[in-house]
Amino acid sequence: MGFFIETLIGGLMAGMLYSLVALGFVLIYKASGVFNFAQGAMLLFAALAMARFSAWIPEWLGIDSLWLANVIAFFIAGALMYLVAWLIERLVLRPLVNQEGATLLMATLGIAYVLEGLGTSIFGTAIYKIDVGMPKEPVLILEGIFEGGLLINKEDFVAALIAAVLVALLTLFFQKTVTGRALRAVADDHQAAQSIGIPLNHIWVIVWFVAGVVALVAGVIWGSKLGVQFSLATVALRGLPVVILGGLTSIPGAIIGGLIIGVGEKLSEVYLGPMVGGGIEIWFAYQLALVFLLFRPQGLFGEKIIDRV
Amino acid sequence: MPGGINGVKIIFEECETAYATDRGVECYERLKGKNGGATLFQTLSTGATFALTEKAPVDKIPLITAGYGRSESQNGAVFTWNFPLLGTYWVGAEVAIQHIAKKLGGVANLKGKKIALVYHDSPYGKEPIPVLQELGKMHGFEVQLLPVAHPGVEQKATWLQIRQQKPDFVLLWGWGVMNSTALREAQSTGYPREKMMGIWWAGAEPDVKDVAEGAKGYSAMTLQHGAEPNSRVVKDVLDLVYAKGQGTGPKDEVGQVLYMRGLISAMLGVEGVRKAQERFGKGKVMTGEQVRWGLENLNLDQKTLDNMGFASVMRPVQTSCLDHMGSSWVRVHTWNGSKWEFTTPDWYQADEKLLRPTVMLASGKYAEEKKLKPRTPEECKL
Amino acid sequence: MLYRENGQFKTSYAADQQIFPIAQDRWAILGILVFAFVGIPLLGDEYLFRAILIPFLILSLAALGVNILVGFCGQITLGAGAFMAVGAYAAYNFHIRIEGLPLLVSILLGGLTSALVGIVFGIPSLRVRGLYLAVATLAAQFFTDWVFLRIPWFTNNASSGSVSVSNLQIMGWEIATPFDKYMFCLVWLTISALLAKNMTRSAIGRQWMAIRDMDVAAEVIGIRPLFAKLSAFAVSSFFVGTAGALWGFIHLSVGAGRFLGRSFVPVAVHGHYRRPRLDHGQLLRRSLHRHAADRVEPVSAGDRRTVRGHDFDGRRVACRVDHLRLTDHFFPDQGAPRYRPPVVHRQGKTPALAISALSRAGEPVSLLLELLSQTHHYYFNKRRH
Amino acid sequence: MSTANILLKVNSIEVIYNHVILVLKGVSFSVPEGGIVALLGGNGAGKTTTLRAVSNLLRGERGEVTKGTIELRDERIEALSPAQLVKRGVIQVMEGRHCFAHLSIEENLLAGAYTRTEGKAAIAETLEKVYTYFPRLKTRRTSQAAYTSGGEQQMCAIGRALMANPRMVLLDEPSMGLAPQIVDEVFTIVRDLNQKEGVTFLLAEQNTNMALRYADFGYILENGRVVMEGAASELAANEDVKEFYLGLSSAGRKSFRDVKHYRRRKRWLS
Repeated sequence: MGFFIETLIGGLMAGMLYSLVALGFVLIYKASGVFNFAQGAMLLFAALAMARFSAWIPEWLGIDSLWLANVIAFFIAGALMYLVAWLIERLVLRPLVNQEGATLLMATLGIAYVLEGLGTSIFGTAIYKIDVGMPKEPVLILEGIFEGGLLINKEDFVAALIAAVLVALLTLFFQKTVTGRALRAVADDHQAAQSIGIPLNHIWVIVWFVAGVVALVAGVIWGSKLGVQFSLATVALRGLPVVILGGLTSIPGAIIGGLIIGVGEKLSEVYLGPMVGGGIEIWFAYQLALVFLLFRPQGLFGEKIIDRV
Repeated sequence: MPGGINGVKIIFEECETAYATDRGVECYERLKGKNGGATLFQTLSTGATFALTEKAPVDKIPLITAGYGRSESQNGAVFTWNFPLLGTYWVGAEVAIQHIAKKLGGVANLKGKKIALVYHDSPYGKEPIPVLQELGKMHGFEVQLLPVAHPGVEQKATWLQIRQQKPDFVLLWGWGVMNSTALREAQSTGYPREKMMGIWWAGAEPDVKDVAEGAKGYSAMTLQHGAEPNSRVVKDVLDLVYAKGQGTGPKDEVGQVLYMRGLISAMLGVEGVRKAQERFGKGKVMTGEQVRWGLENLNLDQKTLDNMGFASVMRPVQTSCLDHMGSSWVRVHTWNGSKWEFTTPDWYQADEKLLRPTVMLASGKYAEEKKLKPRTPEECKL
Repeated sequence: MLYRENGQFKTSYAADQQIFPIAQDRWAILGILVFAFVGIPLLGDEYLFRAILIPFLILSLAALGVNILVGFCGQITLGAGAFMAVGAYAAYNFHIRIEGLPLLVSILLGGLTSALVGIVFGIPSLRVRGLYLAVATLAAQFFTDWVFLRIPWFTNNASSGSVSVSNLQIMGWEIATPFDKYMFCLVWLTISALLAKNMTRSAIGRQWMAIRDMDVAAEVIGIRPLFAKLSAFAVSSFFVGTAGALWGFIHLSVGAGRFLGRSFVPVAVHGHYRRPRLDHGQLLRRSLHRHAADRVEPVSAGDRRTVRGHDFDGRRVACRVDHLRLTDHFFPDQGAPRYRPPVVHRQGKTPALAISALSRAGEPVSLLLELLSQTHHYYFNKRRH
Repeated sequence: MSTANILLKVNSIEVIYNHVILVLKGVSFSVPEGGIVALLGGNGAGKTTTLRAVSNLLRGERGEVTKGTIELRDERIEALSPAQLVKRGVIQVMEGRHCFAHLSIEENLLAGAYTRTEGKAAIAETLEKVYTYFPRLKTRRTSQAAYTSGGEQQMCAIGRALMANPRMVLLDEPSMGLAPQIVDEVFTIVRDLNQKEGVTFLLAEQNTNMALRYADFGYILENGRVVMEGAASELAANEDVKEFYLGLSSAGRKSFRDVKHYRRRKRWLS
């Protein structure tokens, strides 16, 4: 029983991190109708920037405080993400305005390759570390109730907490602010939004920047967990089943989807994996999402696809 | 000192394969005919080695897979073009068990123990499985297999299983980011790193550097060399190459585990060609076939190695037509939080008596499948 | 577009229904074929064949398959790599397990197996659409990777999961040199492209396109989504599967599952969306360099304008929509069809379509009449020839 | 028409899509302050393109104005962005309504006030005003726009445009797909807005009958050219207009198969 709960908690915390990645997809899809395959590359790029600047800044400025260096690096990386958002809007989205979803999807594939290449050629290809002082050692709780106690990974716990706060902030931003409403309006109908005077270009820069910041936060968390290197970009693959399960347009969907996928894949790997040789969690996550989709084709919380003939 | 090998200049090409087998094969296809035909290939990937094993005989180009590749290709009678010099993963696995037995105070104590293998789910990661299972049967320990999907950034489930099953030791057959992730997960699930051992791909600086203190106590089987910053050959490289500004990689990586692996692989290739020239003519360009002979007749004794600056880095290598491996020495080194240190006693030798039958069985099966006729000792002499 | 069909009038159904109704297209295709069959063999060296042209042809074939599914039926898929792998492993297994099975048959069987698997993985498309489907098809990718890695039977117990076949021959023609392989792939691709092109011109092709343009509307006029979608999945997977088999047999070995395929997905998909727009296409091609996308340039899919339905058949869609509007206009007071399907806007957005629609706006036929006449033209045409 | 109070003046503009397709071949017209002007014509005549040219929504469609000028109170506006134009008081209600399907009606309306900077109170005031013109919207204020009826969506689109406090509204086919009663209702409100609020309307319509009933002045477009213009009452009385656009002729209803019809029409299309 203790082990089951431990798996469950592990899954939930992993799921929270998936949610964070998924959130990047959702934000951009919601506001610009683009399924952004470059999310993983953005994550990698942001994490690389963060890792390198936090190492460079003490050298350049002679700052001893790791904390201060991290904060400065975070803001520099954030500024870079703004630049990336601006460039993407200028070079890709603007010429492709009003194209079909699939075309934009392909364009983001292009962005992904460019960003990955750019990131590694600017920042190098070695494995870098991000040290934001995440607690590494585990704690055991409820030792009285379960034999051997329940092991909680403190790092995951902190990460999940950060993700939760970020999600709450974003939800408020989307629902309560004028910009948020404009973002949702653009998501629904580019042309109409344009016709009532919402400047699309501006909105897209904002939303890609917000997604960039989400990627940065996710990049910092994953980077501090795994080290910053090329395969960090593949973390985004874990976010894909989450977004389709939760719904491409729903922020709460990304959260719940992340939790379901996280728990589902951990339980499957631990309990079903050994029967079939293991290594099933990735495809199990996709199949799980698919099963949900068969019942709700727009994802659990996705906006209903409304068709009128 | 004349340049090249007895004056024959070396041309080399490289491909970044990102460890993808298809790209490795593509690279091979692209380069094999270039500049009058390739003399030898170093695949640096087990997946690519598997894929090329059937192509090399057609193109007659030897593959040097020093410390990796197909373990059964030690049998040169069947795998005429593969050269897993300096040991294979089977050697590594066997020594890992020797080392564990020593820690436990004798082979007898292996009985009833549980050893988990956390492996990269690829040809490379699967290599040690048959030997470990064989040894498990022999010594009475249980082998638990835990595959990790490429690239290995998600191992939570794996380590939850380890936490549940509490294996006595964990062997790590990882690649790239999988290794540091495994160590971090071990740290955050509280599995003692002292009970973890990796193969050399999981035992280099990048694997542990960023985990730093968290990886303290973790050890790895090196196939002969480890990090050798003080060896003469490294000093030579620094003096003769880097001092002139001709180095290609970061200077501080010279002498690290993976650098040494590349350096030794290159040395073995050059020595193979040199040996071939001894027979087929010095100062001539060697064909793949001639170099194969050279590689099959390598005899690098301690003196030669010392002269080249490899003193205390590696032990003698002597190959033959039937033994393409040439050496089965292994060392174990341990991460102390900031650098790799060799554990004492230094050297282990894999039990050839034990491994040989497995090699013969596997290579025999391969020959049968591919309808190959193994070379006889007589053919070898040609 | 460098040219348009302005001024090329057709006076018979046969002329209107031929494969390439625009003269420039005919000459361009002919030119490319002559160049591919005669020019390149004269110019190319072994390295060019082996490293560039053979993979180029095979990936073009894969792109052809993806084109059918994505471009004609509108079902976005990212699982092409999976179907290549299925085709490759299936062909391999047929080849080694059935003694003396001819190479051609093995490849075709590989393609058929892939088609079956494609149907299975296409089932979600009946319910799931658009980008959701695109991501869902990745499930196929990960699942097949895992299966080929995990179940040794598929790889004939090769511990590495890497298999290959030697001594390829067809009716005595030994395919050994890169040139032989190039010719074999070229012939295969040409036949496949012709088949695909004809299929898209036939009734089933029109069904696919109707589904693509608006599946709900297509269903309303009596097209069965089940049949149309699954047949597109099957045909697409067949081509992709044969491409996989060729890749395994002709080009390289069938690699360890995980590494086979995944990188082809962008290439294959890219092959279809080759030129959504010039600047964008160039950006993609440049950035996809690593994936050797340059190799998927001219021959492949036959019809480069299908992306947005700019072609022969896409025009019809716009056209029949226009008839509705026209009726509207001719009977202003009778409350004739006033509800225009959203497809109007979607297609109407493409000015080129609007213009070509204009050229046909002379005949006031409603949507159904137009469809009837379309099918009538088709059958009429077929009977006569 | 007097030139003193001309709000919008379009001077022989040419519009090319995709760099090759010539759609407008020199269209000129002007809209007086406080008037309702109708652009009439069949499909592909260029009505929507003209409106888009004015509101600068062409770029998203890969179209551009290559010749001619568009002036708003003597200021050239071809190079402005749609947002800048909205700030100058010109807003377009697009063909096919284009409500934000997943926003509620009220959110739709509020989104229309995006360019306003006078603060919340002013916006709330405008909202109330819109609700008084479209009481139906008030009852549906919390429902998702996608689930409202076509007429409500059209009202929502017009109301949303009003939220920007415009001087001029470009209205593209408000009657499309609506039942005749609803069309009447919408047009009545348009006339009210025109008379009470002084909003100028430029109307593109296929429903010639309806448009001429409410407009002051009309232009008929064919093939990207203005082929006829005049006061609405004059146009409605014109024999050709009656036959080609109102489906009536001196001899009563006619079949479109009538050969003579085509022959006469041909003169128009040259």
